[in-house]
Amino acid sequence: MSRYGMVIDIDRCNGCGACMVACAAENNVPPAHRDATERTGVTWMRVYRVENGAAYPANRARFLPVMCQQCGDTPCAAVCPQQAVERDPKTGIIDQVPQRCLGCRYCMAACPYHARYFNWWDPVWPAGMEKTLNPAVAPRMRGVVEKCNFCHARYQAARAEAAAAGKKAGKIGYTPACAEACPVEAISFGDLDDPDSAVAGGAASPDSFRLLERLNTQSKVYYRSREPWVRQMAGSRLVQIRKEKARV
Amino acid sequence: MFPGIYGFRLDAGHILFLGAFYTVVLIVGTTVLYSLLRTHRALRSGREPAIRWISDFHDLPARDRACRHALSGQAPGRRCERGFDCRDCAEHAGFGAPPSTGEASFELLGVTVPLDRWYSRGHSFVHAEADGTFTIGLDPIAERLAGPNSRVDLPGIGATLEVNQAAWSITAGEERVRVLCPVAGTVVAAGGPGWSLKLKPGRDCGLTHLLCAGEVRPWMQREVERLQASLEAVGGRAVMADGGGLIEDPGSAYEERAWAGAIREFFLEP
Amino acid sequence: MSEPVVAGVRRCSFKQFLAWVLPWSALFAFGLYSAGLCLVRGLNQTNMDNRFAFGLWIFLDLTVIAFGAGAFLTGLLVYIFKRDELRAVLNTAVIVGFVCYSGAIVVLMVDVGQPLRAWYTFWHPNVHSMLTEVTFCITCYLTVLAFEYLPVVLKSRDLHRIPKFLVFEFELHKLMPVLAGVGAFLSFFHQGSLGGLFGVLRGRPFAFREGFAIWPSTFFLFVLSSAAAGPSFLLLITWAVEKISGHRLVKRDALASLGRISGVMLILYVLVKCVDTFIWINNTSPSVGFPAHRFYSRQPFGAWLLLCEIVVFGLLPALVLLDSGRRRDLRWLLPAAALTCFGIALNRFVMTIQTLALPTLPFDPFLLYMPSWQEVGTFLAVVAYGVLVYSFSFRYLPVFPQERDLAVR
Amino acid sequence: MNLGRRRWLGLAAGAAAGTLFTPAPWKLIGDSALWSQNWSRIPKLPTGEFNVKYGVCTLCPAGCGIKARCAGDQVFGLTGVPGHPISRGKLCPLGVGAHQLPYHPHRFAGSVARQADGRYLPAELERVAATLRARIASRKSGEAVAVLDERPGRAISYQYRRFTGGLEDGLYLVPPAGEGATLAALSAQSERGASFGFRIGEARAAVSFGAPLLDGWGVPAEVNEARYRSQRPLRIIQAETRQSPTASLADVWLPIRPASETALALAIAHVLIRDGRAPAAVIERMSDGAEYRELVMRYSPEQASRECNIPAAAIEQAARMLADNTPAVAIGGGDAGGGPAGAGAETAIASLNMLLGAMGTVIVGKHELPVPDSWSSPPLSPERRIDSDVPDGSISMLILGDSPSGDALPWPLIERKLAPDHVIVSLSPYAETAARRAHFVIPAPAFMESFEESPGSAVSANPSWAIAQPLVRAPSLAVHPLTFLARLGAAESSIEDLLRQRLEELHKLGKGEIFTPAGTRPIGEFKDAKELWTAMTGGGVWTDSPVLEAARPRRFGVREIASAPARTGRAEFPIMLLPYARRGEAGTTALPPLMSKVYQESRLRLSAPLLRVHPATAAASGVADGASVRVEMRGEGYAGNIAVDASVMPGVIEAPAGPMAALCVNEDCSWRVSPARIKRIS
Repeated sequence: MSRYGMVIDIDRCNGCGACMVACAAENNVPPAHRDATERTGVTWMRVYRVENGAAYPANRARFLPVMCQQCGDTPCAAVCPQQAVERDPKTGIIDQVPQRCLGCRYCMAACPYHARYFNWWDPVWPAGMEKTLNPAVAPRMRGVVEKCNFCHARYQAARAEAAAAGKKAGKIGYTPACAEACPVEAISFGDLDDPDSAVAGGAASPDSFRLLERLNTQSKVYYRSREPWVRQMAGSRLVQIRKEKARV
Repeated sequence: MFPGIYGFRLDAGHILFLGAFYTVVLIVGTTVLYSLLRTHRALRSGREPAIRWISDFHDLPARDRACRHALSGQAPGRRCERGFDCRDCAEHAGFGAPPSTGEASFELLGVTVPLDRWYSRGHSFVHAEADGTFTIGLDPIAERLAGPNSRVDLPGIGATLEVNQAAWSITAGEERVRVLCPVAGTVVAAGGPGWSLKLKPGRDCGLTHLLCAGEVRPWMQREVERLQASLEAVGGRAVMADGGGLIEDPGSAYEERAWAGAIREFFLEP
Repeated sequence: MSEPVVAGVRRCSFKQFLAWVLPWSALFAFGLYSAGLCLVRGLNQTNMDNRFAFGLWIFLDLTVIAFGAGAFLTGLLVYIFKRDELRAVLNTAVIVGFVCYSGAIVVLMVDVGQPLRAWYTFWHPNVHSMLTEVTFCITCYLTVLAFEYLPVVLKSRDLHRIPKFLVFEFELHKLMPVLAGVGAFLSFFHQGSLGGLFGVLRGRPFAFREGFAIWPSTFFLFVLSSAAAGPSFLLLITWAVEKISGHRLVKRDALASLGRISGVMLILYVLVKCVDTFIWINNTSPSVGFPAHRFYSRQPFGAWLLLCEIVVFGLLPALVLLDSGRRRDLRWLLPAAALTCFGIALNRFVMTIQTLALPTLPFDPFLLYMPSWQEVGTFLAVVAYGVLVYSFSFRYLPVFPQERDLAVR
Repeated sequence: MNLGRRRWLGLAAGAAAGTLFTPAPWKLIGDSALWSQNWSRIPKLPTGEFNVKYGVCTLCPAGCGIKARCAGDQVFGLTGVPGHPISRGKLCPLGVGAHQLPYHPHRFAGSVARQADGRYLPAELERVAATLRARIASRKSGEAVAVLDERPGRAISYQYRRFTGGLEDGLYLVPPAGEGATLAALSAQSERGASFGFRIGEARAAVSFGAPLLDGWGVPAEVNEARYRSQRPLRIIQAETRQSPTASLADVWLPIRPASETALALAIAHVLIRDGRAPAAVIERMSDGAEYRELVMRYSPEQASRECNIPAAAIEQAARMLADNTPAVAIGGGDAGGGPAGAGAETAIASLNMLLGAMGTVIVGKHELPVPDSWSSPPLSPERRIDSDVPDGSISMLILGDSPSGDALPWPLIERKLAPDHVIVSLSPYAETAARRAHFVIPAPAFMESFEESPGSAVSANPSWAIAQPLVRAPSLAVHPLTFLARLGAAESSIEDLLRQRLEELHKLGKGEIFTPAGTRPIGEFKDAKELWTAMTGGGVWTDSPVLEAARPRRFGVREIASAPARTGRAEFPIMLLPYARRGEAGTTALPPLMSKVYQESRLRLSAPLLRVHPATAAASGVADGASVRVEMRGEGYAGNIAVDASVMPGVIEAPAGPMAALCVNEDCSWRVSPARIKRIS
């Protein structure tokens, strides 16, 4: 039994996006369709640029990687009409089962983190590029919802390895693609229930916080920042942010 | 969904939810199957004509469903609910026998209506013959409306007829209307002088449901008014000839469709 | 053809009918085309996106099903509570209901990404999901409606001649009360669940409501509001058909009685909604860190929406409909009914579109959404489908039992 | 029996009902679902034995180690090599997605010739080579044949140099200094040939004049280690107009007005000298020490605060912070899109280092890697910088080298040097940026398709060298630059041989150590070059400690500082255009398609032409948010869309250079700031 979680140090993230690319490459998320916008693409992991809302030169910015927050008390799993959202009791990981997903997108409406993505297009790679797909992860078909599952394929591999090595399951260490890729090591991953894991320490630290904590989703992704405005903002204060053209 | 299918658990939620669902399915299914079953039975037991009449009867405009006692003024505004079949009508008995007028016949629009017989609301008469059979045919007004060159299709000898079943049909011009059978019985002869069918009465051939004596005139008067009303509704001229008599072959005086509609209403076609 | 298509009543010439039906058919065809695009090329044809996971279609479903509520209500009142003056509009209610529900289901099928898997919801249902409840109830109820519609169809001139059909219609009609009862039961639950659909969204403080047991308050609000909208819509439709066909079809008291039911339900709804809104503003929403006033800080979705919902489209028509004098006067009745319907539609709009437009992540922008022509086309297809089904029913089936009497002067 | 219509209907209905009791319809439903599950439009996954190969990323000079996860011989994922001395097991987004580059949609299938209408038509290598040979032979004297090599110091670079050396007035060109601009200024201030590098790890504080220290500068792992070490982490003062990621993460952000770097550098020097925090001996030693002191004294913090538009106190504070945390270092050079601040400013920044105690500690000498004598023997062209060392209109044939630097290479700069009837040849595998302007393209093998090498970062003082073995087979029509050079008459050779020769040289030298995923061993432990080769091609990298005894600069370069042209807004160009880009994205290479996640789907990086301006600026130019406009600069201009944003400095346009850098180059060959104006397109 473990409870995998993440701690992301906002004061380190420079928004390079390596995590997003690594995630997409690992999980066979296709490149954006020609007509895709920032609202119709599939980005299991999305890095937001957040600002304190002040005008130049008082403005300050941080980068906030947001993926499925792996809630302990999931708003999404409860609403799925056909049990396409599964929780693995051994890891606490919430996974989406594309083969069972109807594509009703009710879970997307339910998710306060907008961390669920719908396949608006068929998954298409440029000619010949299918060769570079990760054999361990099945690409999703058009018309289903998908989201971050803490690189479940990697967990499976690690488990198989552990089993082969005769270790008892449950205490399995592995690293998701984003944490592995982050050049500034802002993302740490591990078992929140293991007191001497880095994440347990990070989650407990005074400058750590969770997104929309008051919704009480018990999310397992923690963030850290020494900047008060970041911690305050990440609660549920609506702050004026960089103008983004919403598709109208 | 069922035990054994992925995601099925025997917890309160599933039991309540699926329980309710299966119940609903069961109820709806049973209802439909049951009505199918009854349909089958009804068809087998030949109740189709009766049912047809009842359903037709309910489609008649309210005004045409007036009770005979309403027409005779005994119970103004009373509506019939049993398809003009007074035999099992509890209230009917209460009204007692129809008042006798003493006369053998009366004149209406220059047509003689004999009162030695019973009349059905479907404009057929019943005349008890000496040999215990009944002769039935169209009443004089209906006869006149059908016109001289109307075709009549009679059932074959030996056909058994029920009350208010379509006994025979007449075709006036384009329009074919059915004539309701006034009494139950078996056809023994067809197309005699002044009558269309001769019936050997079947069991319970009570005639209480038919009009007779004093009831006939008001009813027939009203029927004529009804006819006029429906003709005027389609913008017809008066059905009367000068001098208030019913002209020969009134149909000829009317535009085809208008007349057809009037005739259908007259013969209680829904 | 000498014999009238519907016993005892006159209908317009076939040419006229064609002239009326053709444009609608064209619209319907266009709608089918756009729906086809969405099915074949996928939902990228719409303007929905990951934030606006629901759009015009879900709004349409919610509204249309609320309007369809007239069916179960009238059925209930006629067959169970023996309110015979409503018999006059019963068939209309059934047809409208049937159109609304079948339309909604079809649109839902286009709306989902993998329509082929629709049956999964039945095969491995998650009984805790409001959507499951909705799906089950709606499909069941559509079946019920079909069986309520069947007798009307069987009464058509040609089918009526066939003894089998005649007798079946006769027998089935006898058992209607059972179906009406079941229908009422189902409707109560799915109308409610449609409200629950949004009420349970813990992640959307704008929509989330507390409630009783597993049902959020929106569950009951939706039941009431649909019960208010159904009769009003029925009333409007009937009146519209009278105007278009140029026949008097129902006695005025039927309309008035519909108005009265609508009024009662509406006033109840308004009262409950006020209480609910009060609790939400003062407790539910702030307790999760979302002061309610902020939801209305983003134009065009200002507080005026809430005000309109409750006063202009709620209290106002309710009072008119409850006044027995005004209710009998079409010049009051019709506008009131229209306001009621519009108000409920507005409520459904707020529930879907505004809920999704508001960001939950503090650094996420407020979004606007405009449906693509494919979405609008599909929407119109449902409207056209409704008009067509009703037009044909009206022409070829005996829909209004009172019409014949009213035709005679 | 007669089959009437009704009977038929009955039959049909019965049949329909009947089928419900056969398995057919249910099977059909099931299959339909299955079909939707293995959706025909889902690509098939690669099969093959899982294995791991090692290489080195050559997309930029940093030279990060890559661990390629392969199915059979197909690479499906790239990650860093744990413990790698250069990358410490990390990669940038370009590197992470780079395994898709060989399949990039913009890749050339083979040699092409560009038509007048811009279309590419296939052209046989032989034919192209013949044409070029003819051009070379028939060119007028004084017209140069030039090779522009964005990644000097590689074996192939020496081949380029020998090729141009073989021709009279052949030119071997390298791009403008870029992130090494400050170092270039320093060597200009020293005796000839002296070259420097940073040991950022040694610094305790750094003042960066727009250098993206926390965003891919130099060897990112080195900076990160310094920045995030527990003991006395590197403190960063970011002097930059734009709030770049580094600016927002730095300890101090000085939001200075564009092109006021000189003023700030001098003002900091002013405070240091005024407060006696600068070693007097250094100033004495310099040939122009007196003039420098005099110049600096004119730049009081108050004076500078007017030019830089930041409080004088902030400048004092910054200066003190640097003085308290010696050794501190001043770094210029700018980011990949903006480029250096101009010779004058870079000199001012460079000379600041002499007061901060950076010389000999943080900034030390850097020696070229050893090469076989046969390479460096004549004919060998000297390195020339395209911006400063070449007269305009002098190049009649320009060959754009194979490998990108990841930094912007402004086309106007190159264009300026071309003769009227010039011919341009590109060796880029992709139809991107400069290659789109070439008359002929001889596409080299793509990333991972051939032996490549990484001679180490231009700015890091720590010498390193690594070889990348080919991980993917190159398509038959790709032409290796060596083959191309051979067609032009240079000596035939294979890249593998060259690399082996160079490795032998390294082995002979016997200094430094070799890191391999298996572990680190001194080079001496490898008994011969063959064994070394196996280690190196297996993800090995050679590193050595830098040489500390360094040539010291002789002068502050007051002349350059003073002669720097002032870049203040003129009447007709009131706004300052600031192009910017992140490492790699403004270069001449293609971006992995997955970068669409970063650009298109998250708008984390804005792609040209999105122009961010302050509301005031927008109002002044009469444009609203989302307006489509044309930015006009002197002689240049391009179309874009306005994004109004209060976090931009009033009076400037923040313009992402993006993959297609459209930059305006000033007289002093800098393009970090260009006066511009906004015209609405109606």
